[in-house]
Amino acid sequence: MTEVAVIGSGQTDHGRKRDDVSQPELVRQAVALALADAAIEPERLDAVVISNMELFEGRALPELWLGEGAYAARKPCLKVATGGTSGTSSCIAGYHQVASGLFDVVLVVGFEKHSEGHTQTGMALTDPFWDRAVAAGALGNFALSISQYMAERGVTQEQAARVAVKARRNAARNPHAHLQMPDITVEEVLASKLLAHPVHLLDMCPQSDGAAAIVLAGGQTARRLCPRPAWIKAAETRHEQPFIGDIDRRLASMRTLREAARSTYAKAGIADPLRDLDVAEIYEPVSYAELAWYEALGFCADGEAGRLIDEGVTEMDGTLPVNPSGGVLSANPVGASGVIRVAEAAKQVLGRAGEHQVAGVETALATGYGVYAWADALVLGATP
Amino acid sequence: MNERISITIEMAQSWGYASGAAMERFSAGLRERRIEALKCSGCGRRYLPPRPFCGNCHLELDDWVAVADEGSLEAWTVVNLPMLDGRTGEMREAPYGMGLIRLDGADTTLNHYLDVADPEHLAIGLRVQAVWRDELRGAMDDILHFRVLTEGP
Amino acid sequence: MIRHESINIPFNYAAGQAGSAVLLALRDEGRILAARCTACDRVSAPARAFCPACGSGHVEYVEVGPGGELLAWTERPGKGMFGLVKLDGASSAVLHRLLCSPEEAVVGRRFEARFATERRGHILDIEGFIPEQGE
Amino acid sequence: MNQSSPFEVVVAGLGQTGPSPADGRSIAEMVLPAVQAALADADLGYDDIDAVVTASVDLFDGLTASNIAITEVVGAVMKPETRIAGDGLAAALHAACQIRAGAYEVVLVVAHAKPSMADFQDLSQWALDPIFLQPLGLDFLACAGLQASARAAADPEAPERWAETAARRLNAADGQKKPATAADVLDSPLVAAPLRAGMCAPLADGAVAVLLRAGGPGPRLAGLGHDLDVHLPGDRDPAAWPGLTRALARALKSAGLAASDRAFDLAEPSCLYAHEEELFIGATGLEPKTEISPGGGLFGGAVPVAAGLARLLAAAQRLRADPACRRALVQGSWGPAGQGQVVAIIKAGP
Repeated sequence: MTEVAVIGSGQTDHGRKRDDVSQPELVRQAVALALADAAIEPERLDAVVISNMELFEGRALPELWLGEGAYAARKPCLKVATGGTSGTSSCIAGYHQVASGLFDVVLVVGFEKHSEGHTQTGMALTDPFWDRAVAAGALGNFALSISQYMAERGVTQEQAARVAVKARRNAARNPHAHLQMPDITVEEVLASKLLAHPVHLLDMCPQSDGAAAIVLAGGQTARRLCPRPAWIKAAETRHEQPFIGDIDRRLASMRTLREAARSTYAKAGIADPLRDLDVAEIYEPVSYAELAWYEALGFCADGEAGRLIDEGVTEMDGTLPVNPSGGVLSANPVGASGVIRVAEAAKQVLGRAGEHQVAGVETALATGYGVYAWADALVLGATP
Repeated sequence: MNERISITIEMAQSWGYASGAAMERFSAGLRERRIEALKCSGCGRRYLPPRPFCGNCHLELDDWVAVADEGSLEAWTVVNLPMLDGRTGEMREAPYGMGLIRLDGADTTLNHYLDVADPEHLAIGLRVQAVWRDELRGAMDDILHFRVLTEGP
Repeated sequence: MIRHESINIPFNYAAGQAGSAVLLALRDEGRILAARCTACDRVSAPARAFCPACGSGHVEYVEVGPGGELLAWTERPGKGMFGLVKLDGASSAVLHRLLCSPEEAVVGRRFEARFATERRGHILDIEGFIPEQGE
Repeated sequence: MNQSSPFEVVVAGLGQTGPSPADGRSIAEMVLPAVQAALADADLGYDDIDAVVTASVDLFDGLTASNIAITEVVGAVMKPETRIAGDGLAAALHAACQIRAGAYEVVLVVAHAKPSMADFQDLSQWALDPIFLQPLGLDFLACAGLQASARAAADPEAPERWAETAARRLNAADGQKKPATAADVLDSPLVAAPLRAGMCAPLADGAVAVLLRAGGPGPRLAGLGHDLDVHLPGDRDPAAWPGLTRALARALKSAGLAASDRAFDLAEPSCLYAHEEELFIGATGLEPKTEISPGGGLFGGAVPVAAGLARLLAAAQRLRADPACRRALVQGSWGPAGQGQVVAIIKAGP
C-alpha cells in the first residue's frame, strides 16, 4: 500500500445562504484555497472525488454541472454520496485511490447549498411504504433517539448545552464557521427555542451553504511538497440496517462507530484513545450526539460522557480537545461536513489551524456520521 | 455586479414504487387492521417493516408472525417545527408528538405520530395503541397516530 | 404492488457571479455575454466563471452574437426544437431553443437570438433562435 | 503511477437480474438474486465479502440515500460500503483501487436502476445546468439528438448506417423475435431528430453484481480509466467523444500497455444510441478485427447506472467461455452526450 497524506486543505466561509455564488463557483472557492495551501497547480491533480447529497439541491449527478469548478474537467472524477458520511467516505475513497498507486495526487471536495432546497424534506424521502408519511428528518429522528439515550445514561440537558457552548466558543476562533457566538452560555442554549423535545435550537447544527476540499498525495510526492504531511494512518467505514427502528437504542449502542473506531485504532496503534489521540474532529449534528460518540469512540466508559464534558476533558485546554473548529454544530454544509472534519484534523497535524490550533498534535481523529447510524473513522498522524 | 439572480425550478416528479412481496402482504393486512412481521430463522428477530432478507444473518425471510396494534413507547419527542411535506408540497403543522413504538410481537420499533403533544404526558415505557383511520387503504397512514393507554409503566 | 408518489419541492438556484452577469445583461441590455479567458483566449458563451478549455478563473466578459451559425439541431416531439449555435465572436456554441420548422433548421445556416419583450433575468429572455432575416 | 506493477484484480463472480422492461419487484428483491448469483459463481458467501461498492442515483430511485434500499441484500450491514452516485463500471474501478490499495481482498460491486419507475428523460433534466440548460426544457435524449445531428450534417448517409447498426444489435440481443431490419428502424418515429425510436437502446430495469478479488482464477480487470468532460454541449466537439480517448489512454497506461495497443478481441461499449457506436470506434481507434457487442450490447436492455457494469459482466463471461478471446475493452458512459466516460480493460485469466 502506498503511503498517503493530506498536504493541503481549503474551505469557503460557510453561511446560511451563499447566493453570491453558483454551485460550481462555491466549489471553486474551496478548491482554489486547497490548491494554494498545498502549493500545487491544478494540472498536478490526477483525479477528483466529489461529495454532495444530490436531492438536497434537487440534482442528479451534480458533478456533471460543477465538475469544472473542481478542476475535474478532462480528469477522472468520482461522485460519492452516503448521507452525512459523504464527506468522510469521499476522503476515504480518495485515500484508497492514492494508496492503490493508480493516482498520485487526488483532490476531494464536498459541498452543500441547503439554501437552494429543502433539506429536512429531502431527508424525509424515505421508504414510501414504511415511514415516508411520518418521516421527520434529522431533527425528529435525533430527538427520538436522544430521549432513549438520556433515559439510559442519565445525561442532562445542561450537559448537552455545555457541548453546544464548547462548540460555539471554539468556532469563534475559526473564521470559516457559520455560527459566530463567542459569548454563548449554557443558559442561552436552554432558553433557545425548543425545536423537538429535548432538543433546543442551539443544541442543533445549522444548515449551511459551504464547500471544503483536501489534497491527498502519495508518500514520495507528499514528502517533496509538504514539510509536515498529515498522514492517513487508518480509515474504516461501517454501514447499518436500513430503518431507524432496526437499530436498538441507536445513540447508546452505535455499534457501527464503535466497530469503525476499534478497527481504525488497531491499525493505527492506538490503545487508549483519550491518551493516544491529541485532538478529535467528530461529526456531531446535535449536542447530545457528541456525548454519545465520546462513549462509542472509547474516550470514556459508557455512562461517563456527561462527566467528560463537566470536567472539561474535551475543551481546548483539556486532555483531548474535541472539535476545535466548532464542529458540525457551528457549520453543517452536509456534503462538505465530513471533508471539513478530515481537513480540520489534518490542519491540526500540519500545524495550520491558526487560532484554533492545539499545540503539539501528533495524532488526530476524524469521524463521519450519516443516515441513521452509518459511521466513518480516520486516524491521521505526523508519521505514516 | 451587485444584483444576484436566482432561478426557481419546481420539482414535480412522480415515481411508481414497487412494494415487494413482503410489503404487499403487510399492506393487505393493514386493510384489515392486521399487522404482521417477518421473523428471521437465524437471529429470531421479528422485523417491522417486513423485508425479504435479514442483513445480520444473510438469510431470506418467510416466517410470518402476528403483531398486536399496541405496544410500548420506546422513545418519544414533540416536534415544534413545521416541515414541508415533499409528498404533497404542503406544510406539516407543528407541534406533533412522535414515538418509536415496539409493538407487542415485534423486535424492531415503528416510528409514528402520537396523539399527545404535551411532554408532561409522555414517557418511555407507556403503553400505546394504534388509532386507525375509518377507511383503510392498505398504507401506513391507515394508522392516524398512536394513543396513550396508560399513564405510565 | 406499485404505488405512485410524487416529490414536490421548489428549488432555487443561485446564478452566481457569471450567471448573474449574463442574465442581467440579457434582461437590461438585450446583450449576450461570453467569457474570454485571459489565459488561453477562448471565448465561451454564455459567460461563466472559469474557462471550460483550460479551467482558468481569469475571465473577462465580452459581448457575442446575437447572430451565428447553426452547428446541430434536434427536435424532441412535445418538447420542441433545440440547436447548437456558434455565435459571432465566440469560440464555441450555445445550446438553446430553435423557433423554426425542421425544414428551416439547416446546419450551416445563420440564426439569431429573438429576445423576449418582457425580460426577467432568465435564459429564456432569449425566447429562442430564429433563422436570420434575409436568409 | 507505478508502471512496473500492472493494475490487476480478478473478476471472480458475476450475477445479474434482468434487464427487463419493467421489473415488478422492489429494488431489494431485484438486487438480491444478482448478489446471490455472483456469490455462487465465485463460490463465496456473504461472510467472505470484505467491502461493498454500490452504484445508484437518488433521483432515479426517488429515494434519499438510495443505497439504503439495498444495504441488507448486498451484505453491507456492519461492512465498509462506498456508494458511488454514477455508473457501475466506475464503482468497479473504485473497488479495484480498494483491492490494489491492500485495504480489502474481496469486494462486491452492485449497480441497479429501475427506469420503469418514472419518466427517465424527464428526470434527466435535473442533471443539467439549472441556470443555462434545464429551463430550456432539455433532456439527455435531446443532447444525444444534437450529437447525432452534428455527425449527420457532415455525413448524410449516416442515419442509414445507424439503422443497420441498430437492427444488427437488436437481432443479436434477441434472436427469438422477428428479425429487425434497417427499414424497420428507419420507419420508426423520430424521437430526437435525426434519431429514431429504433436507434435507441430500450431502457430497462435491472441489477448487476460483480465480485472482485485480489487473487485466484478468472478474468483480470487489468486497466482502468475515467474522464469527465466539460458540461455544456456547446463547449464540446458535438461530433466526438474526446473524453473516451482520454479514458482509454489512462486505462492502457494503468494496464502497463503501450498507448497505441489496440489488440482487443472484444469490445463491449455502452452505446445507448446507434450513432454512439461510431463515436466509440472513432474515440478508441479500434481496429476492424475487434468484435463489438456480440450479444447486442445495450440494445438488449439499457439499465441506467448499471449499464457499464453489465458490459463488464458480458465481457468477463465471454472471456471465460471463449479461449480465443483474450482481451476485451469495456466502456461505461453517463451524463448528457457522453460527458462522463469510464473504461476497463479485461484480460483472460492465465
